[in-house]
Amino acid sequence: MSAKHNTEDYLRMYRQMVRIRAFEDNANQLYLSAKMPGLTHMYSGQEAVAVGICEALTSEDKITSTHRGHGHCVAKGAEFREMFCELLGKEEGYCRGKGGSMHIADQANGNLGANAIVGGSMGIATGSALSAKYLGTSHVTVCFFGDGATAQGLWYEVMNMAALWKLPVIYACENNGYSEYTKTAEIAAGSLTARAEAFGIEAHKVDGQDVLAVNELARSLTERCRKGEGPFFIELETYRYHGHHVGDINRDYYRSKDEESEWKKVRDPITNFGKWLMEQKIMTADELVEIDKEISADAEAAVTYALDAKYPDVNEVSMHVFAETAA
Amino acid sequence: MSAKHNTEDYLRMYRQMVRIRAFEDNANQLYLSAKMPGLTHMYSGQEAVAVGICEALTSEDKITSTHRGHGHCVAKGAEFREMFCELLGKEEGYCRGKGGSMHIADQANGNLGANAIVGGSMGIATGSALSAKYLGTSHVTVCFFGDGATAQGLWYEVMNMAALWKLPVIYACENNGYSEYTKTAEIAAGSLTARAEAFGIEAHKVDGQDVLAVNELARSLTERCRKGEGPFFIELETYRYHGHHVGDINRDYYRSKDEESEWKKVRDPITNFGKWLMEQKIMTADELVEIDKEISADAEAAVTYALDAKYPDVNEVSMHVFAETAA
Amino acid sequence: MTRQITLSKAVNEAIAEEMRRDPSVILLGEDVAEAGTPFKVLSGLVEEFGMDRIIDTPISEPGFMGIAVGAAMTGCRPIVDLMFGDFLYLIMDQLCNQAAKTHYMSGGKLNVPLVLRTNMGATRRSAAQHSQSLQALVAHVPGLKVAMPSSAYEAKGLMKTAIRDNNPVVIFEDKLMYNDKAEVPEEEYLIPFGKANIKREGRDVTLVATSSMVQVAEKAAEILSRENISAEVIDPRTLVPFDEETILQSVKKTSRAIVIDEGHQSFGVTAEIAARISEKAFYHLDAPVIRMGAMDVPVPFSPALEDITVPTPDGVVENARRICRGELVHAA
Amino acid sequence: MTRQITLSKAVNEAIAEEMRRDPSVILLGEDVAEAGTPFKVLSGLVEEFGMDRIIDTPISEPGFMGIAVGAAMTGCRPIVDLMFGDFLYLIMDQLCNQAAKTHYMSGGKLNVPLVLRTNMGATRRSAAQHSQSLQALVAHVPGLKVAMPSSAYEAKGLMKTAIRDNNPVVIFEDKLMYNDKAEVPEEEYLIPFGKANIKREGRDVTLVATSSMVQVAEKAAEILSRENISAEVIDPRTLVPFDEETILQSVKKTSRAIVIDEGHQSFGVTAEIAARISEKAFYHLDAPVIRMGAMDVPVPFSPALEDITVPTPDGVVENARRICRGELVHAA
Ligand SMILES: Cc1ncc(C[n+]2csc(CCOP(=O)(O)OP(=O)(O)O)c2C)c(N)n1
Ligand SMILES: Cc1ncc(C[n+]2csc(CCOP(=O)(O)OP(=O)(O)O)c2C)c(N)n1
Ligand SMILES: [Mg+2]
Ligand SMILES: [Mg+2]
Repeated sequence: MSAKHNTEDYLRMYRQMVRIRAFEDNANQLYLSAKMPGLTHMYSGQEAVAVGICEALTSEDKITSTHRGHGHCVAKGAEFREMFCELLGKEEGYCRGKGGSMHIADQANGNLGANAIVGGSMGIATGSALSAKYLGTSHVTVCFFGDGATAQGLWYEVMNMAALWKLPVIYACENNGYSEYTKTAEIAAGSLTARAEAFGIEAHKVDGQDVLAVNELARSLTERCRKGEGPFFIELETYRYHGHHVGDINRDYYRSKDEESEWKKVRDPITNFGKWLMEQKIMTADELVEIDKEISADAEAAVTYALDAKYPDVNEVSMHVFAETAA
Repeated sequence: MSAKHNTEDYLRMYRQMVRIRAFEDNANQLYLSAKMPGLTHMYSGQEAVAVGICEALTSEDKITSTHRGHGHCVAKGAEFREMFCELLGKEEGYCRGKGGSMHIADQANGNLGANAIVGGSMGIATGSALSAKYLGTSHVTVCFFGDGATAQGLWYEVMNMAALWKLPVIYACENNGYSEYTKTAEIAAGSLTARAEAFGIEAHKVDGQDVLAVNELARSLTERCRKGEGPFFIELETYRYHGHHVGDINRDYYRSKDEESEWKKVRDPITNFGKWLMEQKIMTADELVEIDKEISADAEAAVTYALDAKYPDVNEVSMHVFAETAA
Repeated sequence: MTRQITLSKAVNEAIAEEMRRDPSVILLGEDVAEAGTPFKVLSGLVEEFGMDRIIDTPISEPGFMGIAVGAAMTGCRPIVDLMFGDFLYLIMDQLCNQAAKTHYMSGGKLNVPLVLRTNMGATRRSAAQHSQSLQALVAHVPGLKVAMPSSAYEAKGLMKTAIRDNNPVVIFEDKLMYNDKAEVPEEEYLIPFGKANIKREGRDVTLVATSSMVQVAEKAAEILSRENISAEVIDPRTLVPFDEETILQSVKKTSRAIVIDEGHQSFGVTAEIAARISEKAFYHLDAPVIRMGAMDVPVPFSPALEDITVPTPDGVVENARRICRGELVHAA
Repeated sequence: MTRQITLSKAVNEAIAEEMRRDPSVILLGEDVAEAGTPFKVLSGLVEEFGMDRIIDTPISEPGFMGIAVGAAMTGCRPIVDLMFGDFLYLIMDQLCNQAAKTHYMSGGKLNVPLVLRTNMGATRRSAAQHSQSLQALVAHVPGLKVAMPSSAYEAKGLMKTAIRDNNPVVIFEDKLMYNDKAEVPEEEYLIPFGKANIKREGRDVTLVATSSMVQVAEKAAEILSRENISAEVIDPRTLVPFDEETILQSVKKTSRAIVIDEGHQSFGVTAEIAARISEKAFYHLDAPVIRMGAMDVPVPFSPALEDITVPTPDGVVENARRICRGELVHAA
């Protein structure tokens, strides 16, 4: 086991997963209490994916994210305050309120942004990898996307180029079994790993609920990317607990309550990792509860802060259409 | 061997290949003598692909074609006159001169049209197959495209749907080793057949210079399509004799003269099939020469006719923007 | 007999009626079947018409658009459901290089009778990639017809006409209007393409408005009427074909015009309409034609910003006052 | 020192100079390296800059456009070579939903400094999918700058400015002008965006023309001068940003304007420019602004048809005569 796998790392992973869950619970509440403008897509249930992967990355490494992007954002190092401010359209948000949930980005931590076009960031991630190779920086880029996004032709185009040019990019498909209101099996023929392999890309399948398994694989592939052995593909089996978006409440017609509670009961990434930490005597139950509480309080404080924060000035509406160019 | 494989069929295949070659030789001459508007892409060398496949089809069956589309058009049953008229922009052309070489279509014979967007007809072919399935007609659709077109994401999108919906479509990739001025190996990672197989599509590789091999495979897959066993993928190894287009004369920088003459000498689909016909005592050398002469004369007569034919009236310029709709 | 139904229901009825009438009509899109689309516009259709006709697709917009083109060329009459108008950018090649040009390029031999139904409209807090109003882009491409229903009544009548049209037709529904009700007859009716609708008669100024901007114009006209400014509100209903005649006649009467559309202003729909009026009613105009499009900025997420990007009744009222009072909106 | 070079050479020089100056500039496209593009515009670049910087791509326009966006966000300054302007339809999502909006959506934190060089122009017998002039589409999308060089001189100066710009810039070269020569200084120069160029001064009518239509306008002006009609020819050089001021000043002087662009007329570039002139120079106009775009038809292959779809010097002359003589072009 590498140096990263020590108590500190375990704890950070646990905390990051709990932080994502706490963030999402609050975001959901904001929606339910009609304080959130628009809709948002909850990441709850998939925490081990974002955390397992992002804990294998440095802040120089890049990720691209999706419409279901809060988890990636938190995992890559973002703060609650700026995130909630963004979700509420406030000036102190990561994007000054201009992006919102579906476009949240945090370039300081290497998050090139969520994307409201399914599959829309596959080219961006691959281009970031091209930069790494051309500029000689050693950053690795992880492209997160869902099972539904594998139906976008763009993916095959960029996989081909990534393979031809040996780019340091990892395509990470979070297969949560659904693309909106449709089961993956109904919209994906054949095999996802075979699709990547057909381009000569090494493909892996991993339990996306097991943060240690995800992290171990991600660390190994990230290192290999840095040595010029990329690109890689990972299919992560996971599950989203909420509806497709916060407003998708009555979903029996496409997914059974039994299925949902089964995943939550048996395969929750936080509960299971918590159990493991206790089994390994790394943490006690009380310590874990303490962490949860502390993070809960943080999240609530951030929500309160964000609710009170100010909106951008109306003049901002026509700012940032174009970047300045030094003459 | 099926009923189609009798002397009559052999002869028709031979004639159709010779007709394509004669058409192209004349088209090239028209360009070289500055009588052809614009550019055009020669099919010479690939005749066994178009003929082997189209001879397995009925006129109810559909094809979609490419920028290198004269061969498919002839093979699917088109006449020289209307084709040359189209290439010269004349009113009697298949498209009244509005389409030209890159858009030639012949819907009466099931040719849904050439396409100047590489890969642009992949959706159209798949849609034609959806019609067959939905409307209950038994037509099979063959989608012709080049190796370069496999880089277009559209292909993966439509393969996925064709596989999910079991559509009667055959994706026929003419791998002539080049995509414009670039070798296929430089623009295609992994394996083309594996790409189709990853979607659960049965894939075949065949010598595209052997008209009988192509025809046998095409007949079997066409029949299986009609039974609902489609879609299929075929990679046909072949070669284009001319440059990428008629104006691509000095091409040593991307392809050697030796390579070209090797293919022409050893793997010419017409010469080889002619030899076979003689070996099998189906035809004598003299009979074959007779056929060539007759077809040559036909082609020249059609060229003469087309050169003299009239251009569309200028009023036609704004006709056919919209189809009429009965009130 | 009339009754009030939502725009959503109107679209649903139009499609259901045409599918009953013509078995060659099929519909493809993401989550159109059981889910009936995220906006629930198509609820119930799969139950009546089955999965062979209401076809759930993977998230492959270029792919299923291309499939629709091919199906249209070979005997089907597909309706393509594009979940958000912003995804038009993904299917432009299949729509504009293929569907729009096939009839022409084939010298009139191949037809592409298909309907692309999609939406437009901001102020839904959906941010820059789910809020665009891209009608100008498709209206610029020869071979496409473009309809912009302004109420449930138009939505039904235009949809039915679109499905029977032998050409590719793009219909933009304003996603904020799905729950808006309007009177819609029980009896069948169709609304012809290329016939503008004079929503409200007036003498002093012509308000040409598309889609939900018709409501904005009507509200403005109501306010203006209290100030004794009589505004005529015209809904072109279709951008292609475009009923220039009705609009020119109105402007010749009122001598003033404001054009309102929710697409970005520059190089947008308001430019075309204003240019035509300015050119063809030139000697009748008492004041410059005023254009009111959305601001030329990506649609911002923040409610504080988003709402000011689109034309409002107050904005229209202010502009109308200025030109009716002879104040120059743009100092010369 | 000046000398005559072709537009093709001018583009090549601009790119080579900027690549020498700034190692973060890279170029991607199909057959751009050894082949130097089908138009041979980039010949020699790969020999100087190597395959790491002049990158041959597969035929994956959306893919390499997306890659360019990501590379631009992370330290490179990519130039994307799109072989034909007609392929814009394939990359609209990456260009318009991603590149154009990223800076805004990120609240100004992420930049996308890239250049998309592509072409436009009909009458090359290339038919409907290789002849379009799609500048109006991209000009409509906030966040994109759009340049339309009208000669080798502009092609070089605008390209250099584009490469240094921190935003996505789309440059349309007229593919029929690649071999046209113009005076281009040996010394380095840049042409700023948003500054129109008065190509020829005149009193009686303003001809606003883009790209190769500038030549058409100049030819018309020459013919008109023999009839004592003095035409001013203005080349906006960039559509976004747009130098309204120079054009309005000219029209205020001449009182008449004709706008000429090779894109389809309806919902096109001529609409925007004509609408602005009509609105903002309203009280100065003696006649309606005349628009001359390409016909609203897919570009036909047949030479007999293709040539009549685009504006010609004779057409401009005729329209100029009419408005200068006070004849109404459109009877009111
Ligand atoms: C190009 C595009 N098509 C459709 C949509 C609408 N949409 C948003 S999320 C989604 C499903 C995505 O499924 P998946 O990729 O599996 O991600 P998940 O939601 O499961 O995380 C769809 C269809 C979109 N945003 N962009
Ligand atoms: C979308 C698109 N990109 C690029 C081109 C330019 N182009 C025309 S043919 C061609 C090469 C096609 O190669 P392949 O598919 O192997 O067909 P081949 O020419 O070998 O028959 C290219 C790049 C095009 N017409 N359309
Ligand atoms: Mg999913
Ligand atoms: Mg090839």
